[in-house]
Amino acid sequence: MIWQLDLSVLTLIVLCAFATIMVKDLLSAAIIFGAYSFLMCLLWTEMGAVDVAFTEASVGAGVSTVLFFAAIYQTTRMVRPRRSAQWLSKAVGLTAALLTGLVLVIAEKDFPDFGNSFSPASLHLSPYYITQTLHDTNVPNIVTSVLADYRGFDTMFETAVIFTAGLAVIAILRRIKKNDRYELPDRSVISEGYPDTIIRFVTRQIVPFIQLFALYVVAHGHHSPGGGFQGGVILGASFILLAISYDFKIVLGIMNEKTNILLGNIGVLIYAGIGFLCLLLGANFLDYSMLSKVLPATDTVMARSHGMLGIEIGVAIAVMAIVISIYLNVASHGKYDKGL
Amino acid sequence: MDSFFIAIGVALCFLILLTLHRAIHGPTAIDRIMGVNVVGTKTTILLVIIGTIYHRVDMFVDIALAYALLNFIVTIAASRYFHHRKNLSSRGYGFSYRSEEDK
Amino acid sequence: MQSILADYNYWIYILLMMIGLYAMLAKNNLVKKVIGMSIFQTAIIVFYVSIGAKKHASIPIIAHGHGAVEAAIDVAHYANPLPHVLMLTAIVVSVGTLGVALAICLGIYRRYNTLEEDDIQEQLQ
Amino acid sequence: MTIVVIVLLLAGLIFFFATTVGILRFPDFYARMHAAGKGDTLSSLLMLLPLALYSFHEMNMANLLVAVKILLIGVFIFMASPTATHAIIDAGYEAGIKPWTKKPEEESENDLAA
Repeated sequence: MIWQLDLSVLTLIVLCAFATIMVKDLLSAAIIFGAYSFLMCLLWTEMGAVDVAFTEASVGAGVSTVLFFAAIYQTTRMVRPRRSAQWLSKAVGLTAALLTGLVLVIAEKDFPDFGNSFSPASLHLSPYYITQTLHDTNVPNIVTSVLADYRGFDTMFETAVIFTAGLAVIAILRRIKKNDRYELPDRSVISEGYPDTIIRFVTRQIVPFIQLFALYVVAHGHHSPGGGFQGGVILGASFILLAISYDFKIVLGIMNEKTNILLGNIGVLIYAGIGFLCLLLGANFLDYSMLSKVLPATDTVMARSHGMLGIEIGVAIAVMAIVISIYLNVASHGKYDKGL
Repeated sequence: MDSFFIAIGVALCFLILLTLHRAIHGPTAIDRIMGVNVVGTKTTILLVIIGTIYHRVDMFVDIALAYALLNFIVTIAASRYFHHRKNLSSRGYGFSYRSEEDK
Repeated sequence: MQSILADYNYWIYILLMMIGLYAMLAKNNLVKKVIGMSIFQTAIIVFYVSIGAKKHASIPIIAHGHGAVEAAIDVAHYANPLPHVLMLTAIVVSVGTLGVALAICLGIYRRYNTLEEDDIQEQLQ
Repeated sequence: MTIVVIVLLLAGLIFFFATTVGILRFPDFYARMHAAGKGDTLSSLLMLLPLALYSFHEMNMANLLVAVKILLIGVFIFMASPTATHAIIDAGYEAGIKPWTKKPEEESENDLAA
């Protein structure tokens, strides 16, 4: 942690949060929320949580703010105060917020100091992870090894949660007309979309770099911040950029509904399949050390590293498919005809 | 040298504060988009500076690279909104422009 | 100064939580409520990551120069990785919850043609 | 080399400051965008260059890679930032913002008539 930056960034964050809530226009609120997410990423980096910062960077810049824009585009920008009893709702909200704050301030007295190396949270489990990760798994990034190996079961269900969220969005929004179900767009015709050559050209140049970078992030997650979640979100964001600046239909041509659901399934299946493979080889579920029997020229330590890589790839595929699917549904109001 | 980098970082934070004034108070939504775009660029620089302070730039540079690549998705998406809905500031409630725009 | 520094992160997380809770309860617009929910989520993430921070600690990636792998690893030299792991997945899951929440907002708008809470209640009665 | 790093960083900071002053003080949206688009791109390059130089203080392959990556950030900012500026100005034009003129409108019309 760097306390000078800590103080300044936190102050900026509170400013942004206040402004987001107080501004009288939904589009402006979403824009300021984008700045809020930038500052959040700075805060994580400054506290040393690089993987969290990477996730926030890819999610905040690539997906969540754009989702807000898409939703506002499909609905309305207006905000209207309550017609009746406005003071009542304000009073209820303020009382609840103040009570929560009071309880938390009282509880805050017992917290360990910020930056204390001997706080109870840092004493029990994490020293083992920090000292043993190189010995056990040969992966220097402790966050990746804990995410994919020590707590792999947890992460599997997180992936399942994201998959369920994608299914829920489709179930809520999707409207299928009879005639558009099998009508695939003609890829050579680019009709609608951003009618601007400059933006299209730059997008065409930059999207391959984004996708290449995303693959690098997935593959290099063992040695630097990154991993399946971040890489998947960046891959999804590249398709979102294509949908915004080129054409909605062109993304539908590459990643249509069927492909999306299939890829989401495949991602979760890769994860669970590696787990079951370990089970078949006689180890516990998701205990990758037994994979050395199948993988050529690996000992039990390197097998764990390779198993993690497989899992990260599964997570990346699932997250990419679900992010694209959520965006396509929200941006087109479930009709898949035209979007933001 | 480290304290110099920290000073640069704090100065950039101060400049972000000034830019946020435009992002928060900006008369129109487009001024806000501009403010957020500038905050994004400063964030990219600050990430590299924080990496330099930690002496582990090789670990932080990926995050900054991600921002450099993804930062303009937000801007493009926000300005794309104005191609479809050409009103600059939200007018009074009850003005329905869905019917006129959709068809 | 020392006491401010020791508690500043916790104060901010309490403040952010209050802002988010107020927005979720008092705002009339559904998208504003969703934004409040996101702020509430980030407040919790601030809390977790602050607990894992250590003074004079580096990032939780072991520096492995050539030949330095076998050197003893000092626990106090690396930040606590466990909260980072939990919060990393929380952020990605928050995209999922955000998508579902916005989808529900869009569904409500499709049916009632408004995003304001009192209008919806009026039409429900 | 340290002096070069310090000088370039300070120069970048000054340009950032100028950008911010421009964003805050210019009278209308297009003028502000002018300051934001150009100043931001130049000053980010001015700050990334010394940071790359500083990370390359020890000559080896890993440091070279980091320096190249930092310069790559500069390249992408050079591609993305002007495009973003263009998109915002386009949006402002589409939304119908009138450019600011120094004189009040009726006066300039009189000028044209005369």
